[in-house]
Amino acid sequence: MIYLDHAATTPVKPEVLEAMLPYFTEHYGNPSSVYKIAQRNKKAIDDARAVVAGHLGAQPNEIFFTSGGTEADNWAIKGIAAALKEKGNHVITTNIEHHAVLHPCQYLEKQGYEVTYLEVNADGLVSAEQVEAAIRPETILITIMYANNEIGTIMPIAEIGAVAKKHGITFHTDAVQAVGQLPIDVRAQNIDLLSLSGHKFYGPKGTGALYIRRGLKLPPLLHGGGQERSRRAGTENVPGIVGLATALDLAYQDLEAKNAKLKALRDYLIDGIEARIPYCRLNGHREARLPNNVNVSFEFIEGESLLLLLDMEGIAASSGSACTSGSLDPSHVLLALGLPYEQAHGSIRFTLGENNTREEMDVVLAKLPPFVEKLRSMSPLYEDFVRQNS
Amino acid sequence: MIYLDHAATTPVKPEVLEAMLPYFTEHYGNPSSVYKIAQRNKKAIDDARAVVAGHLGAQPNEIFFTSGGTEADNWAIKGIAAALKEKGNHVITTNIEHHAVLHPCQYLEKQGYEVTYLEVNADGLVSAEQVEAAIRPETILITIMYANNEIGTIMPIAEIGAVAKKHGITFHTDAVQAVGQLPIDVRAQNIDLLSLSGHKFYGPKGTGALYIRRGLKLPPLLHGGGQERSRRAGTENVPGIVGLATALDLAYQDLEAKNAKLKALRDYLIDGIEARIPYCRLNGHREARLPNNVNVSFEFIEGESLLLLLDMEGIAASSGSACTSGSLDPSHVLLALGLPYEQAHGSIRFTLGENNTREEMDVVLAKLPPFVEKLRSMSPLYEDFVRQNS
Amino acid sequence: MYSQKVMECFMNPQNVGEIENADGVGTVGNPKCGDIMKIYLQIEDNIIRDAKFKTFGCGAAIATSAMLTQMIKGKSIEEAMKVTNKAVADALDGLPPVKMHCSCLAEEALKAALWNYAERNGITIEGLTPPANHHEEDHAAAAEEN
Amino acid sequence: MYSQKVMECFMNPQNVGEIENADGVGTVGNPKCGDIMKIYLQIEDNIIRDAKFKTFGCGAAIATSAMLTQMIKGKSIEEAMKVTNKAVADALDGLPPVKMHCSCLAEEALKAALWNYAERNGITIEGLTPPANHHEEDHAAAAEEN
Ligand SMILES: Cc1ncc(COP(=O)(O)O)c(C=O)c1O
Ligand SMILES: Cc1ncc(COP(=O)(O)O)c(C=O)c1O
Repeated sequence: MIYLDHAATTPVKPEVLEAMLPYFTEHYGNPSSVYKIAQRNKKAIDDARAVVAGHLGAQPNEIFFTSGGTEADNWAIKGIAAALKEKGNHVITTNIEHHAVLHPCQYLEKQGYEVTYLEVNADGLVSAEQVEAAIRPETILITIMYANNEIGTIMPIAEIGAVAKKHGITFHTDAVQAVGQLPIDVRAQNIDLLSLSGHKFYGPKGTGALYIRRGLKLPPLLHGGGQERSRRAGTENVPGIVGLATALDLAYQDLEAKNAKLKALRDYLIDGIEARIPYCRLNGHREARLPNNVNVSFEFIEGESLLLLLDMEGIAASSGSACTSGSLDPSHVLLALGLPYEQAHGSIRFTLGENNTREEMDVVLAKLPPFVEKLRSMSPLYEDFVRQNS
Repeated sequence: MIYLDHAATTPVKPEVLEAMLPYFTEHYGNPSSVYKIAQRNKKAIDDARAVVAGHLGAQPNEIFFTSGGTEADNWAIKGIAAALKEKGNHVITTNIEHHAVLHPCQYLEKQGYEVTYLEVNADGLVSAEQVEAAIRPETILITIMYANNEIGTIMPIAEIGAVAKKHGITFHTDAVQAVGQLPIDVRAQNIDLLSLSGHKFYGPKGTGALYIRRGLKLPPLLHGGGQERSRRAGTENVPGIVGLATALDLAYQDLEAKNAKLKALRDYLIDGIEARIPYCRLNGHREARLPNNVNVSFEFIEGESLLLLLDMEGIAASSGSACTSGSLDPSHVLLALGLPYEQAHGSIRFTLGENNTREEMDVVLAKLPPFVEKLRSMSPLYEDFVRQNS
Repeated sequence: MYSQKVMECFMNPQNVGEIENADGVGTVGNPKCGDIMKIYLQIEDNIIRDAKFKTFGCGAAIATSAMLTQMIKGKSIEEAMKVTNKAVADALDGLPPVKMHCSCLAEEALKAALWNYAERNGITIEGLTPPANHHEEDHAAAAEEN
Repeated sequence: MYSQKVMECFMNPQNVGEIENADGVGTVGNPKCGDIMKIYLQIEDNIIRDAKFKTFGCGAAIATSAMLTQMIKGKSIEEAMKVTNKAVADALDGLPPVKMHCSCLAEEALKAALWNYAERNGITIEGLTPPANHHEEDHAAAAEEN
């Protein structure tokens, strides 16, 4: 199989699983307990917290483990809204956030908050100036993703952080796609809250963390026991936490070399597609882009059918459109770039991983053109296009 | 080691880990994806859902996976409160709930809801009559735990369910300590919402589920992607979900035989303690009690110090008081039974598991009396007691 | 997620193409929903002698187009009118719930083509109503993304 | 969670017991917080000749009682007054933050015993104030339960 959907999820690395295993069956004590076997687990969590903090430029006591990126996003957004509701009711975000940010924002709107969804440009970028221009006296939160999950565009986070700081507004970033792939420094970038998710960097599913800048008031989303210093209740997922930290550590090892390799593969794939297939376009910014992301619209065809053909050949990719997974709506991200509906429906995302090879890219580049050709030959849109241009 | 803290958490059974393993490294696809490798994971989740439903007398589409018991409790309680806030603002619960229920209730109070905390009797029980008497026109939720985590008392859930049904009020039960140990039938017991947590029955930490009766409106707690039929967002923890279901299946195998064995051990331990150590009392109801729970107050001594002595001998138990884990407040459950502070501080919980043996109980029964004696000889309370009675 | 039958029909679809000088052509769907189906009919003596399609859409859309055109070939107009979306889905060994709309679309495309045929020939076909674009409806299903 | 030193002092505490006809006795703490400490002093010529304790409380409470009594034996009252809760905690190689109050309690118990001695003998000890029961304060720490 040629797996090219690393933005959806990644396998757990063998070393990560290795690190987790003892905590299932052997070191299973509840970290809150007083006896020795449990204290070892408490220490494992503390160590993991220090590792995560280290890679973000944060302090260990600023890291809180969650059940994933979605919980971290919900917690940050709903929490700040609740904490600062006396101060204001306005939130600034973008129109290409992940649903784990958009849906909490829409939820806030129902509660009477106002949300500005900044419009990205054709490359999927918002600028710090746009953010600044949207600020009102009642703005309490800026939440802007670090890197987009569909098109890989990397936002100018440090600049936005500086604007947020200048105006004294809390700044959250959904860094689920960035953490493990891009160097992050929450201090230098003036980030107050940052969400991450373990399974995006070869860690286990159902794990995540929220960085909360020291001193920031954020009420709990999950109320209950006193875990995570009473800010996130629930018996700690010890193996999961250990796995997340181990995976993050590995992810940031030799980051530059890995990213150089990924970028080369990525560009090879992009260039190869553009050279071989007419009527396609790369979505997202060409440079300000995750090292592993390729997102292409193939005109006149629909993404899922192309995915199926690729799947039959053992190539796993993802549709830029969310259609494949139960919804019929085209991707809000691609529409936000200004793509017409049919192109938004005709997009494919390839997201590469550490183990992908140039040979695999060659396979993809060999298979893609006939598949696209085949689907175009079935397409009424292509029929119309050919008729109009002949 | 003699592990007697199964109510805090349990090890993952080897068979359970075995079932989980392929989903970390091999079948790692995101269940929402369209390609084949991911569809296998979708099926694994569907199968797990059917297993969980089967053991609760529910339908598969009534089961929603969460990150644990705490999330399930928060979701049920805050969700119903939000959904029915036009209908009323009154919630009925008890004064011995787990903090994962109490703290959400206190949170609701801050939002303007009213909460009745029914007082349990000296055995830790509330009656269906008490519940019925507390119902008001504006009551929207009854949330009463199935079995208590400290004293093991089992509530009359079916009777309470009948009352709830009669009055058309939504009934949630925190069954975290009951699931896997007691037979449950949500239909027969008229349960509308039920929380469970995987790591209490030899499943993995960080997994849980909420049963939501079909047709019940419950808004999401975690907003985002469309997982769990758009009711609980976040990439599914596939290995965790598989592990939870496998563990639950094993837990309900030979339940009667296992419980008969546990009860015999439990009673052996209770009787042995009572025979050997003066001035102690069993907390919780003698019969309406989890098969694995022993909770004893040893007068004149404090629980943590006894736990430490036991720990030095390799016996892991838990203090009835939450003091051991960071708080200085005595257990709210024991105080609710009417225990004076010093007795609430002097309680130990032993919770047995499938693998505990009579020989282990003999070790505990041999160690306990001299330890209690030693601590009493240091205790100013015992000094006073002896002086007054001599 | 798809039955083997669907995958077969999708991988090797029958009846892809256009019919020159077709007797009836119908196009339904819209780009917003990601499905556009166009059906060409050749009709002689009230019998559908040939049927072809072009489809922009997902695997299910392509498979249902192929299956539908296959099912109506050789049938009389009246018989073809009885080929329901459910019959198409059944012939494909079922469709995932979220894809059932594709079978509706196929049925609609057929009706649109028949309507076009009826209009051209000034006849009325029992039970046939003018094509509506049902796909303006809102698709409420929520999106999952990764 | 505890240092080895704490565990040693807890497992084999020195100076457990009562002193008959003690020259000063002080009891502090309250059952609500789960700690009660009682310190007995035998004082001769301004020197603490013997010190014993009884403690109802957690491991840290017992260890700090034992350590404190050990530290003040043989000291003059003035020297003993300088034994702070921090000194006791340090002598135990530190205490977990949530257990620091135990060391405060030990210091208070000592002061209460000295106050009792001073009262009985009609003397004043420089810097000594009447014992207050600080443990009426609210412990805001949140509970973790399993
Ligand atoms: C940008 C972004 N945010 C949030 C999430 C949600 O993370 P999780 O599914 O781990 O909850 C994802 C991935 O699904 C994502 O790509
Ligand atoms: C009765 C009860 N409810 C809820 C919980 C919370 O479950 P979890 O820690 O898995 O979130 C627990 C255990 O910690 C419990 O015993």
